[in-house]
Amino acid sequence: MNLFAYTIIAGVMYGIFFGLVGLGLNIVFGVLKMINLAHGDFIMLGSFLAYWLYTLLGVNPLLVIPIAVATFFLVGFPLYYAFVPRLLRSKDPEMLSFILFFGASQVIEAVIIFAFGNNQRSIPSDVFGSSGFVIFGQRFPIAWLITTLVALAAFGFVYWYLRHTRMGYATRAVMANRDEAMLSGIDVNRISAFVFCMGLALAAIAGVFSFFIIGSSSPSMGPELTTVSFAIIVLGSLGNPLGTILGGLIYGVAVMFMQSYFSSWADILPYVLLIAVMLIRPEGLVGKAARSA
Amino acid sequence: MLKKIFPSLGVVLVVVAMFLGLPSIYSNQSFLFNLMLYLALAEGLNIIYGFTGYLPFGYVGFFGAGAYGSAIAVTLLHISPLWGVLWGGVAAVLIGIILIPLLRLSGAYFAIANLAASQALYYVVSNPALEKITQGPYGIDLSSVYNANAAYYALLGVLVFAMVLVAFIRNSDFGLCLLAIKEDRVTASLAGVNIVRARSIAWMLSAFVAGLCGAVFGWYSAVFYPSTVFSLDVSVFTIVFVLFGGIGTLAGPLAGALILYSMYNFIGISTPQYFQLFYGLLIIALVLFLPDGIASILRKGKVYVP
Amino acid sequence: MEVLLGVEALESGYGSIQVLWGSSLEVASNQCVVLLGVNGAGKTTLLKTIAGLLPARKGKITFKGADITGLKPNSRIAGGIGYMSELGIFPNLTVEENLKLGGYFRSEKDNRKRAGEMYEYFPDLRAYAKKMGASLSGGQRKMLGVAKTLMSHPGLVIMDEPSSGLSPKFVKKVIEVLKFLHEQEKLSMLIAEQNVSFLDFAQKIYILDKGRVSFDGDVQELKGNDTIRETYFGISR
Amino acid sequence: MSHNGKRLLKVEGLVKKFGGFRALNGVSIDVCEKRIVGLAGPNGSGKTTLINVISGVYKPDGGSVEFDGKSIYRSPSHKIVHSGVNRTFQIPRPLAGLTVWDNVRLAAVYGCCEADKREIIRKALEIVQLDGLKDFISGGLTFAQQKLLGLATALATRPRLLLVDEIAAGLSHQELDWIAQMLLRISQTGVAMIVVEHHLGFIDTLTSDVVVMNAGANLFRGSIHEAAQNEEVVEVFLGR
Repeated sequence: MNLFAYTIIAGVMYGIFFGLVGLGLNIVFGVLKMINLAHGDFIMLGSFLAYWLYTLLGVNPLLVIPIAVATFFLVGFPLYYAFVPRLLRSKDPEMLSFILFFGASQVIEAVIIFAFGNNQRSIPSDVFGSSGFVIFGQRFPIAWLITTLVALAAFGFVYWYLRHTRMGYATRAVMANRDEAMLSGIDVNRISAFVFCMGLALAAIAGVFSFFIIGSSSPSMGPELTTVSFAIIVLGSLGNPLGTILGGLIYGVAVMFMQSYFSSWADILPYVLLIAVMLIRPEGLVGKAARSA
Repeated sequence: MLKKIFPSLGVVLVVVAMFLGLPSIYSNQSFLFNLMLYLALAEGLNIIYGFTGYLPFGYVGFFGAGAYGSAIAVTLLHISPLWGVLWGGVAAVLIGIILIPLLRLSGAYFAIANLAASQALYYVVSNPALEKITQGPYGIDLSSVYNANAAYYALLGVLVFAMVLVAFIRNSDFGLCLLAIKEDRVTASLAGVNIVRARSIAWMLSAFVAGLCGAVFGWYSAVFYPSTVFSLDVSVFTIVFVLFGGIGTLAGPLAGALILYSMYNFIGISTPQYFQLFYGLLIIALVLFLPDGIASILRKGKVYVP
Repeated sequence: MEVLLGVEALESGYGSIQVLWGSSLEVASNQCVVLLGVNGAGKTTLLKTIAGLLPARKGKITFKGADITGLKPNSRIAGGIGYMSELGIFPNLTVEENLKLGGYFRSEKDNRKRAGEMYEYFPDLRAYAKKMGASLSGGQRKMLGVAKTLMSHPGLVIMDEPSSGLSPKFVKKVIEVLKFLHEQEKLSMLIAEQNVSFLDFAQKIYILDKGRVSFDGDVQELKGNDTIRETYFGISR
Repeated sequence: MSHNGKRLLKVEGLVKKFGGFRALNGVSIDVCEKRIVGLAGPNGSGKTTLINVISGVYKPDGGSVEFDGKSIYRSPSHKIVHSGVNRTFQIPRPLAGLTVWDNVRLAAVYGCCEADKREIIRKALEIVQLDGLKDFISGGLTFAQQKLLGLATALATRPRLLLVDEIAAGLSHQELDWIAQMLLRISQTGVAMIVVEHHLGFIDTLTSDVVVMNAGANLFRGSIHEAAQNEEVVEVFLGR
């Protein structure tokens, strides 16, 4: 019974973090209808930013959040304007952007290996203190709690942004129908650029805290994180950012169960989940329509 | 019609002559073997991506299935390695049949689902729980049947098969029907084309070629691990070669693989990241400036590309 | 009469397909203009090019005397062009949110007042304020589309087939509403239609045929012109 | 209503929903061998949706479709084509990267069982007078030529029933006459047709048997001249 309780609670926390992992991918998809295949690499970049700031200057990961957001907005805007408007005008934006972001993911991975070497890196999990905390008789490291809170705060922020800000309204309009949004007088390109950067920044935040949940970070972890993120947002429903948390929870609890009871088959889970959902319910668990041939 | 078959035939003959003649001039057989391997894989991927537009990110799954299919046949059923190659192709086709439902997905969704499928296959094969059959993560040892020269010529046979297949598709009604499906499914089906059947056939042919390649690769390597034959790099390299050369032609993927793999080998092998960086930038540049590959430059000059 | 919108020798299209081949038209202040044409004649392309959704390949678009040919769509909308597409609304957002987006670049206070006026014009919408656009009936959706477009106090309203998908009864109602608004708000309108019921309400009519304007004049001239009558209504008596 | 010859197509109570919207709401229509039926109605009345459902492009949600005594309800398009039904598109959709000849070749190879494919292709192109353009890339044709190519591809599958969707839209007066003559010639070779047109005058030159649809259902069936007198029909067309 102890193992069961541990599995559920750990699964929920794990799942909330993985919701954050998928969140950035989903808002970018919602606005641009493009799959950022370099999403996992941006998570990796976030983790290396945190690692670098921690080992060199001893910066606390919580303080890395504002630095990461600022950095990724600075990087994101030129990236957006260099590639995306051109892709949107091309004859097959969906496929071409997919391939282009794949190229970007290769470039990012190579550059980070040049800079840091192809090794696993980590930040000690007692950076927030070595005390633990107890839920329902189960003890967890404090770093888990902080990560979970950060992820929940990120979801709260996205909810507030979409529901209660002027730009958030505009963002939802662009998600609903790009042309119609343009005809309402919305500067669709500016909104898209902003949301694209927000997606990258959210990925980076997930990266900053990835050490405490995944354990370590390596330059080549990008593609796997992208696939997992994609599985999560398909589970939650593509293009519905807030649905991502549901996808994350299902994924988290399922992974913990597999690790507790069928550990040798746990690795295969995200892939099987992804394929199953795409074939059985491509519109996701709470969504409406997705593309199929 | 005949006018168009001759250039294709010429291309096939040149490639065959090249790989028959080169070993006596250039002694690095392993380079020639790998080059041939990517030429064949590029043509195999071309069948599904070039003619139907489905981008198989998990193409390596068939490669790995071929390597393991033949290795298991050779080690457990004691079949000769040459027949084992055929078993590898069959194993890949079986995986292909299981994955046929994925063809219902379009564009990027198909690509990601296929990637996931290849990863899932990797985790199944490398699972210690299946050690009795696949040796799990510990890899397979085929050194008892190792014969580098035989494997080299077997691969040449596979390459010829792949090229002839592509040349045939390109010049046949079946190729026309695949191109039609790629361009407009509705129009194609109103021309009487059974879309599900046609794309499934292309999918299985493409899988078969990759399976044969994987099988010969396993034979030539003598010892291999799941992480080698299911490495995402195999998909990535093949896709880059095909994109660079130009999809839907016989010569494009050959040229792409020949140029880029040679470059990779002569510059890149000591520090693969240089090449990863180079490929990444190349992909971005291709998408932005030359989405139809180098073959499209020739085509603009009104040159027929076989 | 003062020219509000001027379109001169406009050429436009999608990718390699050119749809408009030098179309010209004018809308004067306080005038209702109907652009008639069958499916595929290029009506939507013309309207989209005026709104800036498609770039003009050749020709010139002026609004209130200023050249707007190169402006981004949002600047044109903010400059006083209201546009109601065939879809007209965001089905996945609530009625209230639709209205708010209609006045996106105006102040919150202004929007609240204007939304109040819209609820006066269309009492049905008030009851559905918190409901999704998709839950409205076809006729109500068109009303919401009109209200959403009017939120920004446009000087000119462009509408793409306001009758589409409506039964004759509702088409009649839409026309009544537009007539009323035309008088009430001194609106200028450019309406693309295939439905001939809109003719009587137009002060000027253009017919678009294969991307070119093949006729311009008023209703009397149109009715007196036999070829056009036959080509566009089919039955000659 | 004239019923000469064997009933080829029988559609009853057909329903097609898009979300909550019933684009077809119980429409019925039948066509006898070698006859032409005109299908008219205002925009959005469901004419094109009906063509799309009969030809298998959309899957229906209720009712029945029988062709030559066999049900083709929810059959895939290629099977419907093989059974002898084909259609043209209002907005033509040729395989834009392929030549005119290859467009028709695809249909001749996959859509019909006769042996002499070249002859079928040649004849189809001759009927629509595109034989001079056979080596052109079809994406470069004009709108009107692409419509004719669509007709040629449909003919190359040797249909017994042809569904013609607004082929006249956007054509000039002379072109209209020419197309009408062409359709009549095709009909004389034994092909039955449903001709969808917004434009009643065009239908008038082809047949006197017309079905008028409104809001996804039947409104009227009879001769064109009766239709022009019928108050309901006049109302949906011209408004009141």
